Amino acid sequence: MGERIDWRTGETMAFPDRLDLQRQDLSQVYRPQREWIDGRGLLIVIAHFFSGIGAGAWLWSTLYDFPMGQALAIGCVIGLSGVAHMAFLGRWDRFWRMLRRPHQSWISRGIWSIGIFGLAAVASMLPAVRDSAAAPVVLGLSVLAATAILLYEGFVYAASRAIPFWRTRLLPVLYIAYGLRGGAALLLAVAAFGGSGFDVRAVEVIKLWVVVSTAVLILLYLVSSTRSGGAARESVAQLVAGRISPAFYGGTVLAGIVAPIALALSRDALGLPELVLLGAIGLASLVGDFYVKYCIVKAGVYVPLVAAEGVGSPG
Amino acid sequence: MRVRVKLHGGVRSCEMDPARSSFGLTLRNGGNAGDLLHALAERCGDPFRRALDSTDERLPRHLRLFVDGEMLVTLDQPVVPANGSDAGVTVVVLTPMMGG
Amino acid sequence: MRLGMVIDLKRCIGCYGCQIACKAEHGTRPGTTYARVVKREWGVYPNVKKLSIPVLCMHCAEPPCVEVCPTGASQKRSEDGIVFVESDFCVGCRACVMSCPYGARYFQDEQRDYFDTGENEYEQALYAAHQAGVVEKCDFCRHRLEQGQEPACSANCMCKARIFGDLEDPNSEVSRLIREEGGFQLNPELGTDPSVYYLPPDR
Amino acid sequence: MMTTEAASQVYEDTWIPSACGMCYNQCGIRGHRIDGTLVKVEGNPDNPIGRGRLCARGLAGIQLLYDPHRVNRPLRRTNPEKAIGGDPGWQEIGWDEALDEITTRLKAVREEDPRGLYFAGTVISLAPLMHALGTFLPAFGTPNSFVSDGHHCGNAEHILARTLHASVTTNPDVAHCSYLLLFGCQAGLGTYYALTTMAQDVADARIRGMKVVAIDPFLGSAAEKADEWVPIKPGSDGALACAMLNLLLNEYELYDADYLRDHADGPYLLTEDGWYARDRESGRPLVWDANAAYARPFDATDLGTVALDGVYQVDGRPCRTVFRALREQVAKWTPEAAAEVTTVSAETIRKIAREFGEAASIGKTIVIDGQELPHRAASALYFKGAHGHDNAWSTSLAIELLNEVIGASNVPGGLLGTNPVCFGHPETGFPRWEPGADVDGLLEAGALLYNDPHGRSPGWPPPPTSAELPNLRDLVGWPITTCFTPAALNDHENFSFDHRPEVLINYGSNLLMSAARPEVCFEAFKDTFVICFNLHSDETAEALADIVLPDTSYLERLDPIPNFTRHHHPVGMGDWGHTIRQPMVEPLFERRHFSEVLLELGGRLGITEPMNLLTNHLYGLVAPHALAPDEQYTWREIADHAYKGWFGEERGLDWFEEQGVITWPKKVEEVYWKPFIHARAPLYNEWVKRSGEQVAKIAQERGMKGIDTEGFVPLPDWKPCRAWKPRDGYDLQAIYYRVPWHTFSMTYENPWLDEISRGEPYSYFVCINTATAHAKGIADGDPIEVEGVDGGTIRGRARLTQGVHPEVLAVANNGGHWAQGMPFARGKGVFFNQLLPMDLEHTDLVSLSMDCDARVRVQKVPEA
Repeated sequence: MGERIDWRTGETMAFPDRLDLQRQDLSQVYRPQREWIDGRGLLIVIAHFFSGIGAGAWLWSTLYDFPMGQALAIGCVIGLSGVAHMAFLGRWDRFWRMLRRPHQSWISRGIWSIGIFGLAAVASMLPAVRDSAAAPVVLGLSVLAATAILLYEGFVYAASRAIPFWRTRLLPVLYIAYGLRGGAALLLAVAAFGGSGFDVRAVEVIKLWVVVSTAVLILLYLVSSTRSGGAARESVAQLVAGRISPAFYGGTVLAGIVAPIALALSRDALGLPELVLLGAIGLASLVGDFYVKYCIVKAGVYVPLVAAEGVGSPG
Repeated sequence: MRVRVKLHGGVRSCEMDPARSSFGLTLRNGGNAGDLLHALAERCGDPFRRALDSTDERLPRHLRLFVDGEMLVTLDQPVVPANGSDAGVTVVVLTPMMGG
Repeated sequence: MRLGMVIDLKRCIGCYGCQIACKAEHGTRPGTTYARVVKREWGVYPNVKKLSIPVLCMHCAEPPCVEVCPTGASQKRSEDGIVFVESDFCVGCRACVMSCPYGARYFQDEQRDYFDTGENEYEQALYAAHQAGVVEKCDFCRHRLEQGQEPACSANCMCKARIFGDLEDPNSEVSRLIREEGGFQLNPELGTDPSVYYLPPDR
Repeated sequence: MMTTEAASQVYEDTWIPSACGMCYNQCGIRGHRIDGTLVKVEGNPDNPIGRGRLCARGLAGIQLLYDPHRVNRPLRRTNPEKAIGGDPGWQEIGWDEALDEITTRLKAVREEDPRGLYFAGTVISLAPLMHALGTFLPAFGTPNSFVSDGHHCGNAEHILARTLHASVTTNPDVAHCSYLLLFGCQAGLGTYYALTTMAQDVADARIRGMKVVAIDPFLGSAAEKADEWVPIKPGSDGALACAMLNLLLNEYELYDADYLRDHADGPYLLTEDGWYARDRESGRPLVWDANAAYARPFDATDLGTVALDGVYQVDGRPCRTVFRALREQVAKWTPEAAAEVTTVSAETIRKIAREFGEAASIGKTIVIDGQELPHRAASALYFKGAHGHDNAWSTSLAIELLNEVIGASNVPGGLLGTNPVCFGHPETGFPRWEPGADVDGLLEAGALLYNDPHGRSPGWPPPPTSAELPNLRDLVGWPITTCFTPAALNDHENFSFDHRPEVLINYGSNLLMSAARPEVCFEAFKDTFVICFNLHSDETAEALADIVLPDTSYLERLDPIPNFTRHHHPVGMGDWGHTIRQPMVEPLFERRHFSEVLLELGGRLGITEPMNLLTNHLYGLVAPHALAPDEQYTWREIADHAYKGWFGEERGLDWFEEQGVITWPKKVEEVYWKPFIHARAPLYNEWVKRSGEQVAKIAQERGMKGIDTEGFVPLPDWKPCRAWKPRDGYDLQAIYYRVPWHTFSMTYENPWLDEISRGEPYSYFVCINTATAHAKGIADGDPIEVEGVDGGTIRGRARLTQGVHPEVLAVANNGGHWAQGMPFARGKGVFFNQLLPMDLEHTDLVSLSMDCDARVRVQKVPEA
């Protein structure tokens, strides 16, 4: 326990020291990861959330030719996610060095894809380029880069050999799905709250969002149920019953899944105008999208250094 | 032959006035540590008198007798050079020692 | 040559000498313990077993930390297999911390001191070699190896439980111990092939 | 580490050999100083103590040197009201002002009655402590010195180490041992003497196959490494040892008859009332000459075969041999009787006794360095865990005799005294000491702590004469140290002293926390002018001190003889080593070395002459290196004299400052001396029986109550200690254990060592057996309160573990600080000693050992 007791008076004096938490962790059988979630670590989750929904939004708004959505997507990926990334890095002044290992590091590939997306997306929006012959090429490049952004995020976590809960092919697929769903939800939210010119498409988008959501549900179940091995099971236990369960049930399940469905089912009861309802669904979904990433990252538990039941010599 | 004696250490345990902790004693020529002990016992009483009844031929540990800086170890060790010249004797009454 | 270490769990009494020898040698900040000790307890009274397991960077043959590092700061020396961080390249993204199954990497966030009155004379001298915002780790004491010395932790171990040497030399002491005393690796199934082996405590 | 670029602007880069001071072992260290800053402390490979390796504390010494919370200038108390936990209102003053006031007070005390000066010191800084005890205090003329951590001290073990091993303490010869029995002790596995060397040797021995059995209520570092952990009820180790003696002597017949007959007082005849039967003319103890069929003095010429066992008629009265008396004494301790007391099963007791006896390989010999010696490959060692109770004497005697009956005493494989024989450096033959036989043919130790020119210590044990000294040195003069003084000062009923403590000089010991509950020492010295030589403003200084003087740490001072080359030096073959402790950096701020301050005070008080003479005695200096009586020497000059006196003209202070340590090989006759020195180990302790009667007489004359001489037994037995029986709801016993990274208060203020405890599961918690905790509704981490039946309550958090006896709570020693001057240590760990009263009732009078376990009850308290 990270505090002192003045045994004479019984008064406790906390010595608030994150390191003490880390020291306690190091003595646990199942050590939770904290670097990417606690303190400044939260910024990386925020960054991955915005780049995910941004890339998703870019794909949908390009598909439905919704320039405002596209601008919003660029804002999310380059603006919000970019700033969050920089604020997270220990030495952001050397961020360009992250370009040096694309052949082996997913993070390196990620920054390449964000970089290319940024250029291509902005270029594709420029009137000069939009009308020129290169437009389809630039646009195609931006779509490709956006897909790469959706892809790389999952693999960043899947590449961590120390955290079995993340080490599954399903995770990248889940991140792609949630990116697409987030993108759609973002557009719904935008459409509902003043995004003119997109309202007519809202209905298709909601259908699309429903399809993706069901895929997400299946994936979520698969990711959590098919885990074997101590650390992964511990992660799931913490997720569904442990220290992360409030965020999981509150954010991922309630806001992300139950709320949208409830809103949809009680459409006439609430008597909200069509668009506002869709917007609310979108917003709820966005909250869910953030919390699913938050929970997955927070539930990361390192493989135990020494198995719970003892150290032995194999063979 | 006169011997100048200076008492140090646990002088309080000597049955005499601590202020006069230096005085003269007369010993026979060629007197040894045993004679000095007897003379001190006569003049100062305990702890010297109590030291007399030990059968060991060595001086008890809690009495340190130094003649001109040299420590006396056994009772038969000479205190006074045969030619009768004076000697300075420092006596330290050690308090029971303790260590770590 | 592949430098490695054998830690004899029968000898080690869990005195934390390695943790402090390393800290004193490198002058690391609070919470950063390149070498540390994990204490475990198994069984039910009175059949109870306790064990002290010293851990450090395993200098893996297949280091996941080098693989995930986007800037190339995490490197593995080809001549002796030492895994180290080139601090000037590190951007502090902590991917390596996520991928190291042995908890051997420490991110240096805001620069804390041990005492509330700031750095003392020793700390001023030693902290100069460390940077903020980067990840640090054990490098088998490269600066000592250059002077022909063993790493500080194995040189100091008062139970002689840490033996350092060349794993590729069959008649080195480390190779012999691994062969004859049942040397094993922690979490071998992860495929990182650590260069630190342990000898079983009850043999 | 200094990166290569930083290193290029280095002007000074030196390594300085010295001796550690983070515990009493004084291991060899070397410091790396760059541009005047100490950047590393590590072991010194050239020094046989540690052989280049250190424990965590030794390596963390740098953070003591540069600790910003150190006392750096003399402090004067401005708040006249003294209270435990109170604020002294420190005000910085100069050294001259401080020393002037101290001198006037000491002069007044010396004029009026020198016994008014009291002294307490810590054994961690052994050399300065000896300098005070050996020179300043006797020259001043006061007997009133005590060592506050006597509570942690070996007490009873030191007495038996002297009678049976001619040394201050003991260590097993693990190089030739194959079965090591540890009673409440962690030699080479966690703590204890010569830890950094013993850890290497014990590990080597265990790899070679030596079996270790740890008998301990708590699964500490020794039990963790032991091949077998035998959990035992605290305070009952003596019963287990008696049962093992009974099995070895009366059932398995596993004992070394030749050793007991020739090297011990086994054959001596005892009269019915328990004294040696003595020859009428010579007064020498009698033995039974089987050929002549009558009793003759043990040293008679042409003695026939001597009977080891049996009852014989002497002057018409039946006399038993000591060996027979021992066999009968322990006969009542069947394994079943011991099992009931110790909670160790009879079957385990039988197994251990048999394994111990058989491992001794009685009759076997071994050749070392060309000498054929008896080889007894079994050894039983014990320390505070076993004898930290008020049955300390009989418990220690029982365990010690386990080694004696199988002949495993001061021979290869057995329990060795810590270096009781030294022939000195080959070139100078100095320092030299060795034991011999007294008039009764029994073992008499050579010089122990001091270089006694006699080479031996006659007149020991001193007979009880009176009860006028608060440290009981005149009533119980044989234990090597005591912490009893404050208790005697408080016990007005039993003790009336014709002087009061006017001035107390406290050298570095945290009196309030290291002996017993703080009220004991506070009560005794609250009206005394207290002078503390401290590293930190600790609990004792803040409660009692009028003046605190900034002491140098071991990295800032010169001590010519850090450990007296004896009881902290490793046992067994290897090298002798004599090291220097020299400053790695000049003393920071206004810190000054205690010994130098003593020299200055000696000069101011006019006792330089006796101090010089006693220094000669303490360091065994003879012309031309002896100090001239009336000269005022500096500390460096004294060091130079000492080194040249011991090792010759060319090896003075400058040689040692450069070389750091002088080593020469040990001879086999020094290490395994018993076969070479014909002196009998006294199994029977006639002197204890006689002292018991004399103490009883003195107590009766002075009308002292509470003096219980029932414990003065010449042969081992076991009686329960106060904390043993459950009483109305107080169903548990609390004990303290030691961890390898803490010594006393000083290490709790060290950030690197504190960081260990904060990451380690047990040491800052109260360890409680998991089943016991669940039965009381206590969960892991809950805040709990532990209340002692003799008063005193401690608070902490519970740590549930399977590794502790179900009826025991275990706490790491010396935690729970509250001093303002120790902001790092404040509130960390648990203050165990609050449970311990200090009075005659809780003390084993034979050895002055305190009861270190308390009968308690525990309950959960609401979250603070």
